[in-house]
Amino acid sequence: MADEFILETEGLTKEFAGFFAVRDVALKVRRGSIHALIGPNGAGKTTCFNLLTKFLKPSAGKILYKGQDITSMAPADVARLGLVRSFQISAVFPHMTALENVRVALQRQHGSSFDFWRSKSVLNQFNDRARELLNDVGLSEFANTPAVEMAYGRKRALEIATTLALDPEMMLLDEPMAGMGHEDIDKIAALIKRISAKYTILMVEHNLSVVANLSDIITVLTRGQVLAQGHYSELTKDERVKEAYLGAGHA
Amino acid sequence: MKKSIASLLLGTALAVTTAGAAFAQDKTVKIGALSDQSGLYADLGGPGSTLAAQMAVEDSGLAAKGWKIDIISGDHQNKPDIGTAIARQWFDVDKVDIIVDVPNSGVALAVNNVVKEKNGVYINSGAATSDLTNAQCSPNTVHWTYDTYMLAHTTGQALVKAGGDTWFFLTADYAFGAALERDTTAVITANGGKVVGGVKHPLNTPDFSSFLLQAQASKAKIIGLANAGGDTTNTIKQAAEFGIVKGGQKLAALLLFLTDVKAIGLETAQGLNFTETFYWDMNDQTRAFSKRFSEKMKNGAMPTMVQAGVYAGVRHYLKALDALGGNPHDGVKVVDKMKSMPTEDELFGKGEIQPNGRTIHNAYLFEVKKPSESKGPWDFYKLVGTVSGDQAFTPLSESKCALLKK
Amino acid sequence: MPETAMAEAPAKAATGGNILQVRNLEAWYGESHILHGINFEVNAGEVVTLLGRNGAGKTTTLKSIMGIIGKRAGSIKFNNQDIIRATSDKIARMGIAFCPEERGIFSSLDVRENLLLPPVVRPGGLPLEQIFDLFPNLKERLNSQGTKLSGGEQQMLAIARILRTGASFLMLDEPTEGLAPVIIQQIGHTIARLKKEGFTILLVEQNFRFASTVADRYYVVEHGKIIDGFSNAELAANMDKLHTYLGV
Amino acid sequence: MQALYAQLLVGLINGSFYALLSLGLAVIFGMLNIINFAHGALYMMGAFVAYFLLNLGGISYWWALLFAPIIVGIFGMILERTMLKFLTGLDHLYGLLLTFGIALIVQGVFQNFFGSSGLPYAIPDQLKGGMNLGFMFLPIYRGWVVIFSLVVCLATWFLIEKTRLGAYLRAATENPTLVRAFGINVPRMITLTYGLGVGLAALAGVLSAPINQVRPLMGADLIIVVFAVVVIGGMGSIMGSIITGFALGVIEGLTKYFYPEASNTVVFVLMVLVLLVKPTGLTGRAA
Amino acid sequence: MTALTDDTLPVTPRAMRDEMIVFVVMALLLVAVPFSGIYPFFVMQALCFALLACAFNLLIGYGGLLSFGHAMFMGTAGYCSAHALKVWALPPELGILVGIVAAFGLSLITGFISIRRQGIYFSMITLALSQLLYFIYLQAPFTHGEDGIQGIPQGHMFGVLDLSKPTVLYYVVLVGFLAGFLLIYRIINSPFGEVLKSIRENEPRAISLGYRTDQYKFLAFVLSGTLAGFAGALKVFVAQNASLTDVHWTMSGEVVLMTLVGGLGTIFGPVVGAFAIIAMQQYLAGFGQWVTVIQGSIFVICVLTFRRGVVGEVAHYFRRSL
Repeated sequence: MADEFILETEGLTKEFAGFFAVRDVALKVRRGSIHALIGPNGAGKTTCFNLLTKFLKPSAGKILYKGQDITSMAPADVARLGLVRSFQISAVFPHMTALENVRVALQRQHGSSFDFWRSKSVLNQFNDRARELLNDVGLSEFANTPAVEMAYGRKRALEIATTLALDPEMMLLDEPMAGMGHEDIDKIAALIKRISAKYTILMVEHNLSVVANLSDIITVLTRGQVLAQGHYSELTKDERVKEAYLGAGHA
Repeated sequence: MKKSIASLLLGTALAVTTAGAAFAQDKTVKIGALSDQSGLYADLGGPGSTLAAQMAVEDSGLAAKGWKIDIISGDHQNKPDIGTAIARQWFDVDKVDIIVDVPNSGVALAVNNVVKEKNGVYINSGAATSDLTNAQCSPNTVHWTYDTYMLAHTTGQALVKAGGDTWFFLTADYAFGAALERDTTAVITANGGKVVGGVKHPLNTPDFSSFLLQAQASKAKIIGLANAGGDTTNTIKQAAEFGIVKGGQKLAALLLFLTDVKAIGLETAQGLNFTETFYWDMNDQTRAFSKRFSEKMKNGAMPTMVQAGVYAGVRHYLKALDALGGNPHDGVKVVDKMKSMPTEDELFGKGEIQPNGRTIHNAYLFEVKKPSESKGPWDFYKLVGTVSGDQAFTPLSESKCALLKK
Repeated sequence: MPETAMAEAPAKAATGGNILQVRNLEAWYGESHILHGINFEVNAGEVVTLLGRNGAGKTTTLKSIMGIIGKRAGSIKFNNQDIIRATSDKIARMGIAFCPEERGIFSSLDVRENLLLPPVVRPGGLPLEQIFDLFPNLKERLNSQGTKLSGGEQQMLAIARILRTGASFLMLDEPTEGLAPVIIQQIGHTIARLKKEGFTILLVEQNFRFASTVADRYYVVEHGKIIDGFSNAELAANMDKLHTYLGV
Repeated sequence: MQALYAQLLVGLINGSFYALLSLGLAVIFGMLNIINFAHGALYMMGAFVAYFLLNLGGISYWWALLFAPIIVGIFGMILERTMLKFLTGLDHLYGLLLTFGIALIVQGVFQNFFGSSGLPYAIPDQLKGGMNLGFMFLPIYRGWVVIFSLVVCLATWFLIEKTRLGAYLRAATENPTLVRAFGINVPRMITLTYGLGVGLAALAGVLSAPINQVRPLMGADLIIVVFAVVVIGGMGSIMGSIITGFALGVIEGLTKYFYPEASNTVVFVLMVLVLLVKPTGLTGRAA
Repeated sequence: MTALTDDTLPVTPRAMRDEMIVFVVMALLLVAVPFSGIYPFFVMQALCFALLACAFNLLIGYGGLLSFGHAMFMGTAGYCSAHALKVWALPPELGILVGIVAAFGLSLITGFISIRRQGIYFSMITLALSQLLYFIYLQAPFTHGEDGIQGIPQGHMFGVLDLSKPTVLYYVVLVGFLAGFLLIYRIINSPFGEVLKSIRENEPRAISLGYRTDQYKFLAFVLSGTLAGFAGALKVFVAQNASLTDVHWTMSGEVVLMTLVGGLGTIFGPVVGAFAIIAMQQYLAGFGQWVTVIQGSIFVICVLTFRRGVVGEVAHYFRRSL
């Protein structure tokens, strides 16, 4: 059912020189949901994420996006289909202003990106939309600030605004709250909640509690394999999950 | 080197002060020695050429007749761009009247155009290209010493006549090599010899073993080297290594200078045949000149034929100025005067300048001595034969120079 | 044994038992300021665990002690010698050994070469037989390529190779990460045994259930600072607090 | 057919130089992440040092084989300590630019003092003459070059792949920070590695001195061919660069026989073809 | 890892105004040259190299790609223009066009081959390609090998401008340079330039935004190569010859040097660098090979202490983008 699930994987596997970072993962992301992929350090979350966004080539398995096999597609082309990722370390264009950061994303769909003979003032047509997006993520006053000078949490927000500018159908967020304090986490969580009204979101997170209230469904990964899947309330009762998180040792 | 810098700077300064005076007095001449001062051709031209020009000025005795003659030197670094830029600047800013030497055919031809445009005088001694007096001849240009046509006709002819009737060519794969091979081949066939094969090698090949193996396999009596500079010296060294000369084949270097032989060493170079138009140890006059020359060179080197050509050319130029009595700034006029006078000097003997600018003088076929025969650090050659100028250089009937059609 | 949060009470630390004393440690990665004044100490023979969220600064603390971070400030005293300005090779030769989170097994080296790579810096290291006794798997796989090992074996190799150098102070960064429970158990036994052998161990762990089996004391790191500290005995009492800190 | 054997052998001789030079480049690249543009200039220095040793110190070829690489290696280590060291953490391209500058300086200085035409260096008496192999007359010296450089290449391979020192080297190539944290003085190792790579270049220079003239520009054009060799082979492995070096020498030798006009270009053409088919080179890891 | 151009500054709104002011000053100075007594041939030569360096800078400074074979475009255009002018006797404007088209074609081919690798590999490949081309030109009959193409007629541009008159030639070259410079400025400040900048800043992110970054780098390569060809075609009129020097790799090295001295990724840096290096070559010509040593030393000094280049340092000091 391509309609119900926007992203599906079958037997997704990644092997690094004999070591299986991701093994036989079958994932189904429901359209319009916030789906969290969690697991302890080294569980293969980021590898899995890189496979989905094509920055790594799977050793085996298939990835279907909207029913289309994207397993061997180039990363840029996947993005063009509306499946857009973020990065763990905030991915902005440091020496460009916030507005320009967002504009670069808006510019792509417009099709003028190879126009080397026109002034970049043609890009001013995107300014309103860019400001709107910056406003959405609470950065309206930073439009003319170079990204490199912005605080960490704001960079993250800028990254999300840039991603939203592509008007994707699905967003893949890689630990959007990594390295943030409590205050920032709440803000970003609220932001994610808000944008989820329009987009499907798959996020990778390390901490269960962060995604507790945010996500509709959670897949727990350990040692490259799916351990459990379900809503937060179900998972907290699952002994295997507890063990994976809190560790073995105590009988 | 220091001297040339100083004279360059000084020359620039002087130009400002003397330019005005030049018109009044009209006996002021400035000579620009444009050469490769530190590269591939620095040893055969370079500072030695500047020295030769200076000696020519001193020997001319014109200073006593009220002439004021300055020499500046420049380094074209074997780049036509730099060569033309210097030449232009010399004419425009430094008010140079004559440019001498200019080894490296590419630079020589480029400078040729500038001199013509500026109506200066151009006495080339260092360049091999016979185009200077053929397709690209100019009323402002005199080409002294040697050219590709001469090299092909002397060495080739002499060796075929001496029984070397089968040839294999090792040819540098560009215009210069092709011209040398073509001209030499014509001479060989005309004299009843035969070219049994050849191989074109790229310029600046460090390793000739493949090509030498092919030359060896051809069993030709003579292996003709239609290349120059490092390529020639490398071929000769490696031929010795592969036992080619010991195997009975003879090498004919179509273009080789005294300094090359020095670099190769007699042990390896012995028995080589080639042509030059000047050798220091020809007669008392050449020995006297060369002794004076070498005493002034920082490494005590004997003059090469290129440097000798610069000397002879400048001497002849100054003679023409003397005959004109003044007003040295109209290049065509001066060159016409030079052409109208027979050339004669201690180094090249008697000769003439043809209407196309080609200087005609004798050429000599030499063989490199065995180490045991050599009596001094520069005692390298023994004379094998002499070819008279009219036989050695392009006959006017064959010249493609437009000046001849007048 | 100090049992209160060390951040507030540095003066209380007894210098005699301290093998490591960290004061006001600050560290930067490029332009980002990661550690904002870390204070803690480790006594000889102890196993001390740093707890905290991802990105709190635990690993950076270890790396700062090891001298492999770009810019540091403050003081780190090891055996009463300040090592804040020493290069990492000098620090290693003083007897500190580090086992990184990503394990750092060299793929172009076989297991034997990996094992023998760290040079012996002082006498007193474990002899090879004893190491093979601890990790029997390694002995069988001596000739395979380092990265051909399973995750657990790689972790064992990473620990094993720093045991023979003679270093008495070990820093282990998340040794249980991504490993199967049975392996984690084995690593727990190993650490316990190393403690018995007299090694002092500074551990970074997310898995505090595992940590609780081996640690004597804990520090909690957040935002590049030590915000809490307690002994193993106080662990149960601090459980709720810990859940908030770690967000589990 | 006989001529073909001869050409194969002759190709191997050139391959020896490619192999020694690309090997040195690979060793340096592994540790310093620098493409050493000065490699050709240091190769030339090796030949010049041999020349000076012989003409000023009366030190024979055999000792020059030992001393020239050491002297040039020390020069290289000084370069590393005084300049290259400061490029750590900067874009690789700065290393390329810096070593390019060094190459210009070294070549320029030698050109100023020794002109461009070259100085002779005699083949040592013990290796003079040649032997008739039936299909060709092989100068003994050339045979020596092939055998000696093969031995040096294999010894280098052994040093790096099979010894404890080599293990340090390989480990530091992968993760210098960690190796240093184990107590190994990595900066010193980097300096020594640069010295080793440079020494290999100088050794090639000594080997080539009796074959070619000792010229200031002898390495300038060669280094570009070696770059092409490196692009073809990739910087993946020590063995890879040795094999690629020898193989390309042979291919070039064959081209000289079958189509000499292309012998200067064949390596570059091959490079283009390899890039079109396999952009990462034959054994290479990604840049 | 610090990228080559990390030291460049963010573009502030006032930057455009600054750049405009500097441009006008530069243009006025250049227009005044024939009245100043400065030797115009020197300036013309410098202008050609400045354009070449600007074109090169488009690739390295804004695309992050260090081409070590950029002379091949200049040389190729030079040969083709020279051939067109001399053998086909085309008028100057068409001769220039032939050169540009040739450089364009060459950059399509070499770009397709070299863009597949990045970093130092890209540099080595471009270097090797230019060396390949050097040997081809050495052997090809139409280039006349070592002799080069000589005595190229300058002719009348558009039938009216007599290029053999130095002043006319000077202004034609100046107009060509300014046109090329403005085009490069426009490219940098175009929608395309914006994407290029984003790729330089953070390529994985640009990919994740859906940009096929290789295509943008390829276009930058082709633009840079074609403009370098334009510089080469102009130079034919100044030097009146086309020779192997222009395709030799040492020339490529000089272009890198000019840009590095002036400032990578700065707009005016390559111009300053080109004038500085050409002036040095001109006035230190008497020093022979020491010029090489000096050039090498400048490389070393720039890389070790002066990575922003002259203009970059000035811009950094005043916190402006130039």
